[in-house]
Amino acid sequence: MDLRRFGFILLVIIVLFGVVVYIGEVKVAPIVIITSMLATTIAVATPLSLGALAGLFCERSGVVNIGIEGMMLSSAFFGWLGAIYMYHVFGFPIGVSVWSGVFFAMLSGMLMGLLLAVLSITYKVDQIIGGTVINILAVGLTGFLNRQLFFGRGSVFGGHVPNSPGVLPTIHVPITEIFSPLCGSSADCLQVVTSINKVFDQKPIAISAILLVFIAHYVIFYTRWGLRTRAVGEHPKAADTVGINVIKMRYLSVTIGGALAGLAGAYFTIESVPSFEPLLTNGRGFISLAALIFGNWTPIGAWTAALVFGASQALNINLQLFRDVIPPQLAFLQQSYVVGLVPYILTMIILTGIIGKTTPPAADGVPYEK
Amino acid sequence: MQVDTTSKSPSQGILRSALDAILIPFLAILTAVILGGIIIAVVRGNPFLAYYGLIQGSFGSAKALSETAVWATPYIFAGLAVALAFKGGLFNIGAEGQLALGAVFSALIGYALPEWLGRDIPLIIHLPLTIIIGMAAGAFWAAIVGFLKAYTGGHEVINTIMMNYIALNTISYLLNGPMKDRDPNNVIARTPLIADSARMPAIFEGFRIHWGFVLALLIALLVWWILNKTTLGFEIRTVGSNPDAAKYAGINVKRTIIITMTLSGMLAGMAGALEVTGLNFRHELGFSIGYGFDAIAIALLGKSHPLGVVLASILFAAMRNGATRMQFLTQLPVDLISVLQALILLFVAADAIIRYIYRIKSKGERVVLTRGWGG
Amino acid sequence: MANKEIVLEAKGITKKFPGVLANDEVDFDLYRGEIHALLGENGAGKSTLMNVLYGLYKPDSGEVKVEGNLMQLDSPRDAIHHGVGMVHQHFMLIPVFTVTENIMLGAETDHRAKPNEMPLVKLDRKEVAQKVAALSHQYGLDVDPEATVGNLPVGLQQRVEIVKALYRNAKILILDEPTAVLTPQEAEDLFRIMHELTDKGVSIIFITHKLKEVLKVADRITVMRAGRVVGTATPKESTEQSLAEMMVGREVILTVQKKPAQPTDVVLEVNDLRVKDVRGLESVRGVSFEVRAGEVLGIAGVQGNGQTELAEALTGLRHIESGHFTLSGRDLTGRPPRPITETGLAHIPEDRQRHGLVLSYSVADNMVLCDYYQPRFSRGIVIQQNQVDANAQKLIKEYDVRTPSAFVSAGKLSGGNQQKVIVARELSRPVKLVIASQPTRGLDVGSIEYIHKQIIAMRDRGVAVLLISAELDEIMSLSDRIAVMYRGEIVATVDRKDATREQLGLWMAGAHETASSPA
Amino acid sequence: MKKLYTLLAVLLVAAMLLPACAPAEADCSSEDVFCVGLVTDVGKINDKSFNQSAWEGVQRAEKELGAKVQYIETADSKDYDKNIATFADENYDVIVTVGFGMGEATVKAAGLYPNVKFIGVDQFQAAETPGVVGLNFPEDNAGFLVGALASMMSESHKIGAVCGTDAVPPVWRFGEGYKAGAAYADGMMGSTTEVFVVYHSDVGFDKTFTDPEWGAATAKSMMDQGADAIFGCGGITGNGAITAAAQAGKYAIGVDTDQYLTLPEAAPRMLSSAMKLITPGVFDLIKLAKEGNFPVGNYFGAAGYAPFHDLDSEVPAEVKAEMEKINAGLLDGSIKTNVPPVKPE
Repeated sequence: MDLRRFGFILLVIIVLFGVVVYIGEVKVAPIVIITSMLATTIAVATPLSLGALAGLFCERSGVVNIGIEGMMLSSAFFGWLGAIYMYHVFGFPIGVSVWSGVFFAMLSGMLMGLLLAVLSITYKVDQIIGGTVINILAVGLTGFLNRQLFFGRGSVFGGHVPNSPGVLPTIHVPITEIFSPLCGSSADCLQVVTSINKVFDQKPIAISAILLVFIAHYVIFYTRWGLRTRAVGEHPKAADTVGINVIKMRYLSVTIGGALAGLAGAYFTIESVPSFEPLLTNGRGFISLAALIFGNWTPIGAWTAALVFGASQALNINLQLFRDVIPPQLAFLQQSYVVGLVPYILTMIILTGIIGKTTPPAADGVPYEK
Repeated sequence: MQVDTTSKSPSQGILRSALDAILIPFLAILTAVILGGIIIAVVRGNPFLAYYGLIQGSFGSAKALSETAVWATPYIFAGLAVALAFKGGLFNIGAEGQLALGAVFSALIGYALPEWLGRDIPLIIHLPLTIIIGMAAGAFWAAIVGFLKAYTGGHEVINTIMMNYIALNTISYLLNGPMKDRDPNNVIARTPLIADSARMPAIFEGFRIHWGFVLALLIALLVWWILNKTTLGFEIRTVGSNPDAAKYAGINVKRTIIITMTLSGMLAGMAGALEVTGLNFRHELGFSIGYGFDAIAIALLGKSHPLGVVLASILFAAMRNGATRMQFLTQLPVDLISVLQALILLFVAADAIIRYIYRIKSKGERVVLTRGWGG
Repeated sequence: MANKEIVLEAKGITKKFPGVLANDEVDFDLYRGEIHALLGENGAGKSTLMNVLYGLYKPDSGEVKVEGNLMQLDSPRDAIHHGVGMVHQHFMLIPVFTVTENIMLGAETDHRAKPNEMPLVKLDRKEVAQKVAALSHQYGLDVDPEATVGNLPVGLQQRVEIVKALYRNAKILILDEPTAVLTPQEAEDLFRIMHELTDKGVSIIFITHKLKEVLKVADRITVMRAGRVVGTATPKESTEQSLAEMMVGREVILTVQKKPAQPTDVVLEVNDLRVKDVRGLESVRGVSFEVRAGEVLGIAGVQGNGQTELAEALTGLRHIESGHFTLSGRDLTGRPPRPITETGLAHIPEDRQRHGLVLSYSVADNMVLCDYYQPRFSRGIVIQQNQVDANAQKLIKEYDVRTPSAFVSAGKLSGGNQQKVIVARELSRPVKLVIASQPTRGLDVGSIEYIHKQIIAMRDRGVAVLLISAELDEIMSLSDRIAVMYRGEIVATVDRKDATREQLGLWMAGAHETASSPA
Repeated sequence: MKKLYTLLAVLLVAAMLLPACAPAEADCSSEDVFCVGLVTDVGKINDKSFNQSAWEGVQRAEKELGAKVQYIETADSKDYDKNIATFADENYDVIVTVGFGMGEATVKAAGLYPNVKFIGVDQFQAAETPGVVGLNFPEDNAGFLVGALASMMSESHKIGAVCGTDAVPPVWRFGEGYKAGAAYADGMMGSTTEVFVVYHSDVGFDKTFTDPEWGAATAKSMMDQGADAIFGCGGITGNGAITAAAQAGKYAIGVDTDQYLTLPEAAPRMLSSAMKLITPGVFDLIKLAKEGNFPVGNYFGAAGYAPFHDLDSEVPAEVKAEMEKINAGLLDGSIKTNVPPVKPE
């Protein structure tokens, strides 16, 4: 991605952090604020960047995907459901159930992706419409099943939601253990170390999200498969004439995209919180779509964009924590509504092309007719 | 999703063209209903009782009919908004925000204007004004997106989504702050009630159906007329089907895009305004959630044809309205309605599936509604 | 030099498309090391046959043998596997990729000991780049492996396509209308390369509709018409006239009869016009000329020398950087299309489907595309559909547009009839100037003749005509004066009678020698 | 094919009209059939929060009073009237409407259906309406209790609360009560506890109660800044915070019901819950209705704190004693939370 955009995004994040540090330092040590904001940013960015990657694979192969939201929602539900079944009905141990939950989430994501593929590639349905169908379907299906399976007369689990096997464990990075001796007795130093440690202690999906960003970057730009995928998204006919099966490539990419959206869904119900609620994705699928465009259809770009969204939510939360110490000249910041607008307005600015033009794959959204 | 935009000869009037568009949607609905029935049966519900409830609850009594009309009113406007944009080659996902904003501002004029002027205003002036302001608000919100599309190429889908969030945030702020109902007993984020002079008269006493419904039908006719009989409509459709040809033909494409988006937003805003002036007499957070998205489904189901939109709106309204009765009889969750709607939409969008099931030949010149991100 | 060893043989190829029989029992064969020209007018089925040979279309019946063994026809992969390579008329290159990436695409690992392993194998661009460099050197085509294709001139892009085929060890090369985008000189260059290839044992199928070229380079000539093979001949035993007749199936008049022009006062005056193209490069550089009522000014030149931009600028479709032009006295520089049209411009656009028509609209609506708002068709903002339809009925008769009715959508018509719809719409208006860009591209001979007649008719009615065409024959046969465009400049303007094909060719190739232009 | 689908259509319609002639079961209009209907606010019946608790109260009436019970979920606020009417028209004897949002609709319905008894959960009755009783709770007391508990149990002397939108008074009272309680405990213990209270106030009111991911993120950032006890107040959003706290091994504090039971995944670290006893409240009122001495105006249900369950051993005896005292003090009024019923502008 071009440096101009990268610099801009970096600047935004720094500003957002700066504001909070400026306000909060009277109460909490800057290092604590920064690290805690970093932690929040990474957490919030996880589903967003995964969702953006989902979109990336679809759109690089020439299929617009605004169904990410629906894919996330349904896989959040089915992953959670799968975990519960494994645990309660089939009596697997907790660990197994949880991980198989992740598997089920990705599986249902793939199925949703497959649906989009069938609609947009085989039936050549307008791709944006196809996505809309998926979004509506997901809302209905999850809400319906969630109620019908767990509540009221004749429900599978006799009218109450069974205890889900829980969430994925945090992977502890022993920074404190290693560095705290160096601190000796200095409390500040110890604080620094522990709070830094907090940033590094992440859960599997959060970590894999970051890894996947770079893996995706490598795959898309440095491998045969990536070259072909991009070719299919740029000029399918040309790809066809060198013997690349356009339809197959697109099906593959869209399904992989679905799987990634599924992983994003798993984050909600299997990593973050072990319960499902209707509509819990709350429009994050659309935000990740914005992040994708924001990042100009590149994995790293989309990821940094996701970080911006994360940072501005961290800002929003922290401003409320420090509500009582917001200086009068910044009073407007007390309106969380105002702060909440930041990412949306940023996205629109990006779309105007002021900060570098965003160029989608040439054949994005165009069904391939032989 | 594809739509037949072959322009009609005089011999084919509004009805004829509507009939052409109606077969596939009918079969789509039929198929969806059957599939939905299977789903209900699978979760040990009684599909027949459920559908019976739906129908009884939506058409079974005068009251039911009135309620269906109440539901249909905003649907028709919002559906027309999306459909009009489709005709102009634009995908307005922002009806949601435009509608809410329209509601807020017509509410503002509804309750605040008399205070500002310090005197009552005759209904003949106040009511129209209230509605117009609501339309203006929606129009303005959409016009921004149209402008960005025309002059920067920023894609309307993302921009309208962003504008939705901005609208919802702004409204949350207004209803919790400056515009909040000051009544000591009020605990809700909502505006005060609007003055009587800003309220739409009821058609029949004791029923909630209001003149907004009739207005909706008239507006649908108007939209059809504009699209198919006027130079403006010709321009909108031309830009929608082939922008390059439109430019070649001397049509001001940028202007047309902005006009289309503005009209679309105006219709959405009107939906909001009528919810306030005809039904709720105030705006409250949480009113009108999700109408914008239903509107997309409605526009598609109606094949972006104004008459089709009206029929689709009534269908969706009936489903939403009948849901209460269905719940009461079967205790099936409301979400079933969303499932049905999604299935219907699915089959309408992928009409190839329907054509396959019922062995129908494809016919008619077709154009794609939206064009990727290129804009 | 062509020994009689058959390398490729197609038998009884039949391919139907909805409503069209594109190939009907076609037989075709190719000897090793020969250049076999496939001649025929547009829609004769040449490209279909080639797409079959290349595995893009599956024939309804018939078989293809390469070096004696039967070839699967499911995908280009099969063709490539059998050593068949194709250079398409519209290049199959990805603009944002580099030359190397384009060439290796689909054959990324073929240079390896064991190709086609894991799909996630890393690309080694370096190695391929070296191989590409070697190849292009070996056949005397110099292409830079690192360059981004989008920035290369068409001539070079074509070579990339050739290298792409050679990289896949093509023994049989199909060139589809390769000279359409080249100057006579570039064409010469291509012919040289073709011969180098044949010397090295490559066999070439050379598709074209240009008679002169065929006679020049081909060893054998097969002529197709309406999906059938009409016959095969050698250059010695045939003449332009004979080939033309085989192509069309009747005697054709290769020249248009017309009276000498009586130019009167100036209608279009262009002054030092400068225009940028899509990529922001200046593609029209200070062009000045004038067109008088009752004359045809032909603008000759190879595609991509600024003619398109010039036409778009004069019709208000493209922004003008500097300079100005006047239409019958009115300065219309930088005005949008409508006022220009209203001043009396008729524009037959280069890309009829993109600019000229709304394919989903009925013929009737397309016939009022530019003046639907005029009082003739609209009362206030209300369109008078009956007027529109009446107008359509009238024009359909007048310009004999072959269409089932005025209400079928334009997309359903043949290319020739689509063009007739445009011509009818444009010329039926009261006009002072006609700008016709590539008016006959891709049309059958019948329509070509018809449109030529119409243009001359307009001229004789005292209308000024600006004809832009890449077909030198068309320019020669229609124009009264000829201006040659090269690299965005008019390098010469001559009277038709003083113009020779050779001289024009030189100018088109940029051989500077400013000719005097009699006003 | 025309035949095919016309046939299908006919079959379908016929099938749908069948139940029309089916005999209707127990008729609520008759004296001896006691019918109770519940209408939810915009929200799900199984929200693990107030809708669900109210419904459980109704179900208890089914068991113990042999009532015929039914519920209707409201999908859109414009259906309030209709949904209530659906029960009223079927001559239901008692209709429970859940949530402050339905207050006006309930009062209106009472006018139209004089012989139906209405129970409005979380609906404060400014003026008395015959046939309507508002079931309210001193949420501030509940909040006060857990606030005090949290500050007494906190080692870092930093505690947090993650709530739904403060536009909803009960939520706001929980939050403010929590602060007050912590302050009160500090007063006694001579400690100074920092209290973070965050309300979810962005994007669309409906979302603020159903955003567990946001709740979790907020709770985490509080804990990152040292908070070691998190009070999740505000439906599903709160649940997110509670489970997040439990995951992190901090003290989790539930709301409305004893969430030790409704949020098993957080049970091991569930210190207590700020309870508003909706279920018994609803049941009691239904019972009163059946017995024919149905009150009017406002009826205050009990608020309190849930048992410590698994963490009982961790809670020192003196803390338990203090909690008893405070609870008593709140009940007899000797301790005041000084939280106004509605957020001042």
